Amino acid sequence: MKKECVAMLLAGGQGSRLYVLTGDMAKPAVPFGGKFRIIDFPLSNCTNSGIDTVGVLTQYRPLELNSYIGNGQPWELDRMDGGVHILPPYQSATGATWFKGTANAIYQNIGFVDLYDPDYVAVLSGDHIYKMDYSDMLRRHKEAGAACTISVMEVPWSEASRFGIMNVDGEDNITEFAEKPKEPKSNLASMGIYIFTWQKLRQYLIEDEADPDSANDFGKNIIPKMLDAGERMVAYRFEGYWKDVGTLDSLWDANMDMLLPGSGLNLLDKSWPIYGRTPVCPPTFVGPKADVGNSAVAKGCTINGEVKNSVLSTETSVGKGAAVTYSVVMPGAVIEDGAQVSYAIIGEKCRIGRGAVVGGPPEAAADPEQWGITVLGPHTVVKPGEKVAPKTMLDKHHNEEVEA
Amino acid sequence: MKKECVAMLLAGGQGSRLYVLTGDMAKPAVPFGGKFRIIDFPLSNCTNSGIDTVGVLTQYRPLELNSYIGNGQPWELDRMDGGVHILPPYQSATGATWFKGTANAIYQNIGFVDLYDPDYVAVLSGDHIYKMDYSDMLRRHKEAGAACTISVMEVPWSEASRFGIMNVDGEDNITEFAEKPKEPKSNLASMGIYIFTWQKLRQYLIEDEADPDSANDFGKNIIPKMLDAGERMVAYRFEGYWKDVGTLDSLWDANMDMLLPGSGLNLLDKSWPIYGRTPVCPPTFVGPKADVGNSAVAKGCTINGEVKNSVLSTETSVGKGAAVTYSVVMPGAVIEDGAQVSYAIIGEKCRIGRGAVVGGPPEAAADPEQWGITVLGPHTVVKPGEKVAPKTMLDKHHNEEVEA
Amino acid sequence: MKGMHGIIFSYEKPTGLRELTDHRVHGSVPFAGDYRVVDFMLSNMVNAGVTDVGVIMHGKCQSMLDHLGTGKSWDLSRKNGGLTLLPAFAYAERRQSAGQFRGKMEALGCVKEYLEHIRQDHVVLADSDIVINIPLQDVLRDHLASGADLTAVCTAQLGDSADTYFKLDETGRIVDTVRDIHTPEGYRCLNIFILTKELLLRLVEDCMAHNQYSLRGGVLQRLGDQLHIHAWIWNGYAARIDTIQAYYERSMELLNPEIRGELFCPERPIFGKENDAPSSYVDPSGECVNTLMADGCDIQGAVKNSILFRGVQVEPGASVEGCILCKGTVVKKNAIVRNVITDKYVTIRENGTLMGHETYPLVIARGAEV
Amino acid sequence: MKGMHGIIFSYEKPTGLRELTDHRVHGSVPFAGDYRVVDFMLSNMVNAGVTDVGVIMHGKCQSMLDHLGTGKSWDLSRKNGGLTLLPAFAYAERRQSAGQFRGKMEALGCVKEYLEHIRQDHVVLADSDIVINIPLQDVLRDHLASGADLTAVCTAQLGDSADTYFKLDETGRIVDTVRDIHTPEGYRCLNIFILTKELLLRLVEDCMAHNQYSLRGGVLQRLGDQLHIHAWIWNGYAARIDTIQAYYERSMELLNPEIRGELFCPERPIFGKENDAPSSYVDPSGECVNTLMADGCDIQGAVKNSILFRGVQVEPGASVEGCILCKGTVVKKNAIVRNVITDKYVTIRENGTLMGHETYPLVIARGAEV
Repeated sequence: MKKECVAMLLAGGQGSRLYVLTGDMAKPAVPFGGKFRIIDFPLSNCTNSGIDTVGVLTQYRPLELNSYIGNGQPWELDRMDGGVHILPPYQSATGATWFKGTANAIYQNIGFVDLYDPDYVAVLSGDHIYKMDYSDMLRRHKEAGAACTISVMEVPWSEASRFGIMNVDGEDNITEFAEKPKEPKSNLASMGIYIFTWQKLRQYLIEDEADPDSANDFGKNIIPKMLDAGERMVAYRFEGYWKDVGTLDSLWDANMDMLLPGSGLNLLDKSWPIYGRTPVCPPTFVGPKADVGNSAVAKGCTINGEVKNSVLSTETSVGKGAAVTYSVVMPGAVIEDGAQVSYAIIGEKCRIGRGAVVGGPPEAAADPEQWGITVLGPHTVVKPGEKVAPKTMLDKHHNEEVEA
Repeated sequence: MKKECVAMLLAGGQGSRLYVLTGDMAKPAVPFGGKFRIIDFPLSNCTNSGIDTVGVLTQYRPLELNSYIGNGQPWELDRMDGGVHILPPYQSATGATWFKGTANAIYQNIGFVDLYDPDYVAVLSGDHIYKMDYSDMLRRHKEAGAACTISVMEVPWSEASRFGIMNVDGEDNITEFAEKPKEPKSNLASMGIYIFTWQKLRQYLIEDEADPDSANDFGKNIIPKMLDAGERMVAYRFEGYWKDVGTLDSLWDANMDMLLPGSGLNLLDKSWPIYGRTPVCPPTFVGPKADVGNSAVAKGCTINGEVKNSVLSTETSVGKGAAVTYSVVMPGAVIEDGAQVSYAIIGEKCRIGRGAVVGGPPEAAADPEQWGITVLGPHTVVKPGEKVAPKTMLDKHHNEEVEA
Repeated sequence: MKGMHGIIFSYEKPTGLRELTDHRVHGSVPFAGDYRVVDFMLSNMVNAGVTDVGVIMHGKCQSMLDHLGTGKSWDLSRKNGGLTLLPAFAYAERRQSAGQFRGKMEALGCVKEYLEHIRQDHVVLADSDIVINIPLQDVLRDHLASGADLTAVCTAQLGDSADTYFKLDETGRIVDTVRDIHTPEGYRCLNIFILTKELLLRLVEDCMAHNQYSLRGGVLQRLGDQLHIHAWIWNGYAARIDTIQAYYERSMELLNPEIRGELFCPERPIFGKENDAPSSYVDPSGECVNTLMADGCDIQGAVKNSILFRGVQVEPGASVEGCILCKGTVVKKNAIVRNVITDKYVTIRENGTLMGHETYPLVIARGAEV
Repeated sequence: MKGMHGIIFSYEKPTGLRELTDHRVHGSVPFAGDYRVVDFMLSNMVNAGVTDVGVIMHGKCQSMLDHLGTGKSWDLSRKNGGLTLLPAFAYAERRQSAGQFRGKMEALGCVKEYLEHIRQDHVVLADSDIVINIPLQDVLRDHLASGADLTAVCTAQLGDSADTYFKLDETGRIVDTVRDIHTPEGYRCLNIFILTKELLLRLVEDCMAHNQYSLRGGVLQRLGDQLHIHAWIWNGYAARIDTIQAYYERSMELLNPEIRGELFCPERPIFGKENDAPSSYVDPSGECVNTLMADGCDIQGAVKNSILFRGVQVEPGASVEGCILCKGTVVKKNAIVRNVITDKYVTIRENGTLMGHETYPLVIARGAEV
């Protein structure tokens, strides 16, 4: 039953900033890259890193996440001992308690972690796109004899003030943590990925919970407290692709990065496979008049029009004379004949009517400041010939405009 | 995706009346009959009745239940489409909502049921011991064209006033429902097992939820409202063993019934198997000096003493010269040499020290009114030579006495 | 009526599939970009509510075994029932036939104990090497309605003279079963049969007792008078994959949306083995038209009128036309490939040219580098 | 070091197990009340962290196939890796040996492609018919520490002259491998070997090239000088089940708590196939002593010094002593059974008497009614 390292995946947040796309769905269940969902990344990272016990902390509508993750089989996390477990909040004898902050979510599940009596716990975020070998980070943690290891990456100095910045000494020991510093002393940004020695973390979680003034958050409370207490905390430098896809723009960006050779996000790379649950559907058919370029296409699509610089998810279709450019099309969406979709995210099972125009390129915008990507929530229907301007968001239920 | 009938299993209640045994554990996870847990009965009934989609409604500590039910494989409920799903409460956009009553629990999961677009929904309780073919009840429901079918059984007239009583006409249409009537007009007691036509139930659930005065309970609100509205409601007569094991006494009774030929609860009956998840352990060893009689013994036990009229769960041991009579011993408990256990429920992983005496027979009680079974919570340690009187309850953590 | 049990026959037969059956039986030949042939019959059964399927294994079964795995992909990984592998000829003393598969009745005789434990009332027998999407529950319903002892699925689309043909009377009853006739006529047998478990057991015993190995000879012909054998006529798509020519034509037909729509109708999905390939990528310089393409492909060259299995790579400057490229095929830079079938993990070298003809496509064996 | 891969050999061999191997290979013989023999080696591997196991199937493999199922019981039901069935001799053209299993190296040669795809660095080879609970991770650790090419597990407990024996030098290196010696001496080979994947592939190729079929002859003896072959000595419980006498004695030994404690040590659990039997029931009139008893038994008569598998029924007045009763055996009223081994689903009739002797126990074949 004992495990060396257990992963706790913070999938809690309803994607408030992704709201138009997620509705009631938990953010990590949002489709990504044509075939995957965001949560496939951290789960696959766990599997590939040899971590076979994962707790997924959620409180918003676990149903979709539950049925997506199921018994964990796609990620080889259907284990007799360990495996993946969804951990919703529960009612204790003393009453209902929702997770307060990220640290509180782990605190409430100390019992789960203790079941496996791990030496270390990896705390991961459910909405990052990256491929990372946690076993390498764990080795760094063990070699340093650290209480906490934080994964960091170098960001351009000019952007450092937008991140949580770690100041380190010559051996990459963390000496200071500054949340969005005006004058950053380092360009090492925290990626929100932590490995803790469990007995240390356990103690800090209990202390933190007892502190009524704490927001019970890793970044705001636990990490600063550990630093103050002089715990050994080290930085683990990560090189490679990493992106927080917590906003619609960053979600679109990350999809586009996937198409960009050299972005570091190469899904065809077989050395670090990403696993996912895919629907049953036949291969994609690219029609005689189709014109596909620089695009990722999942199974079950029918393409008879133009698809350029775009990501088509499973079972989407693009009609004759239709054009999809610089867009992300989510599963089951239908782009009818002659429709034009550009710089847009089209939610699951949307229908874009014949000749409709959704979104538009920045070049064509009257006021470039007011330009942005267009987002349609799931099941949105755009009528034939209708125009949906750039930066518009259409809500899934009522097809009303929601200001971004 | 469409299913004819989906089962919703109300496993919500923390076993308050079983508290000493359950602690934080959901009641349906309490062991029963040596090898099973209570929830194995309704789940196996579903499987054997051809219902392959089951929602388990819980709000107290889903962790044990989650890890026990897992992917549903022991009950063949690990299906690509359907299967068993734990449904804890979730936080909606408008805030957290715990299940209020039994009807509210289903109301909150209308979305789950709608996923399968069923014609019928079976509403089951998680803490009944019985073997029942729901497909037979469903046939009755369909033939009668009912909105609701309630499973009933004849109880002795003298006890009828302790039950919810259904008054029926000559064709077993329910004409009236009386909760614990002083002067019962019938001896047909509701077993708390319902089949509803889903579209009807759905409508009543929504109406009931809108009623601020409702307790959102099936027995108190939904059934009376449907009767008042003149819906067609029929009784389904069940013959066979059925017991609500919501109290410690009834739990003990049901275990004893299992040992009683002719009680109707015959676990060796192969025509209606009960499935469960069992730990990995070798066969039981019955030692050269053991004396076992009228007892059920699960795998992994070592018996060197006397075991009479008792139920030994997996991996328990009974030492030399020890005697266990009229008792239920839960998994992993150890009865050391010379200890005497009678008329008791011994919780999981208890240790009864050498020569200790736990419980006693009613004959020996000074005041028979004050006699009762003795219950030890999980992990309780009784010191060598210690005596635990009849009707005592020892709490799991602190070994303090808790009055029944 | 307690449902239907499935039996699928997977065996080595005289093959016109050349290199494609070097390492496998007909049923595990890759087809339609993302499937093995056996997936179709397995899916038919699963879609008709069949929960228990026995697969009679014979010959080069490693590839079939690996493909079937635990049966999870077809929801047939069950505690009770589910997928059962039946190595009918594994017992040395039963190898009188020196490893040849002499007929279905002999094979069933070898697994008689399994048949006796079937939990369902009816059994559907089918070959593993037919590509079809057929509503087997309708066949069962009509079987029950007709009161027949045995129902055989057949088609009015004639095949070649080696096929089995039925002559029907006006009620749809099969009155004669013939084979090796010079000019095919009547209805062609599709080797899908429904009967009760009880009759199946009786027939197996009777055939064993009379040294009858084959279902056609031992049952359809020998007992055609005594049994009421009914025809169920299916005029939809049904492809038996037994020659390279048929394999190529039947594959290319799938580029026709109507045929594809029939074979992959949404109400009866075809379940293939799950995989972890990411989406396919088509490069800006890639040109990909009139092509069926599975996951994980990387298309940087030109592809036309082709079927690409999972993980195919077409490098820049390469040109692929009229080809079927199985899993992991790599077409290197500037190679030109026309009317070629590549088995798994074939590499076509840089600047290479491989030209088959529509009527005689080239087949490249698994793992070859040409 | 990327872990260890398991290969288990399950094959038909000349048998002293009489009726117990009528329908199965040695590895799937029921043992210890709730297991098949192969469960022990599978559990050893799983307990040592092995995630991928290939089982070489040969001969009467239906029972083994049914038992292994999806591998779920051993946590070997995986998308990648897990349990793989290897019907090494399924290819007709490889049946030069007419169905006989001539040696492990030949068998491995038939599945060379599988071996090439092994994901781990090391491979443990073992027979399916040995009952042992051995820490294979320790064997691997010592293999690495010794720098040996090949490590062979052996025991100082001598067996009979047909066994293979090693002669060791003072460093533990095996300097000679012998067989068919008149007086056994040295260390008896337990047929468990660890080596690198790379060396295994090399040895398989070398043996194929030199017409060597067996591991003993082709590797241990022929290459004993060139390879550093190291012994790992295990003096714990290890039972090979190859004769009825051994089967009976090794079973009865399990009534000894020490031996049972060694074989079923909690730190290395033995995984058997899960089942849905309820608890066993012992009637007030039943008397059950010194007996190992699985689930689902119904004991109404007297049982002494016996091993009862799942679902055994002993009716009132019956008396069972010194017996091994396999799954579903029914001993009817007033029957008397002594020193009898019943295979699955045997029925002993009312008032019947069956007496074997400790040194020659009676064996009743599966399903018999006596």
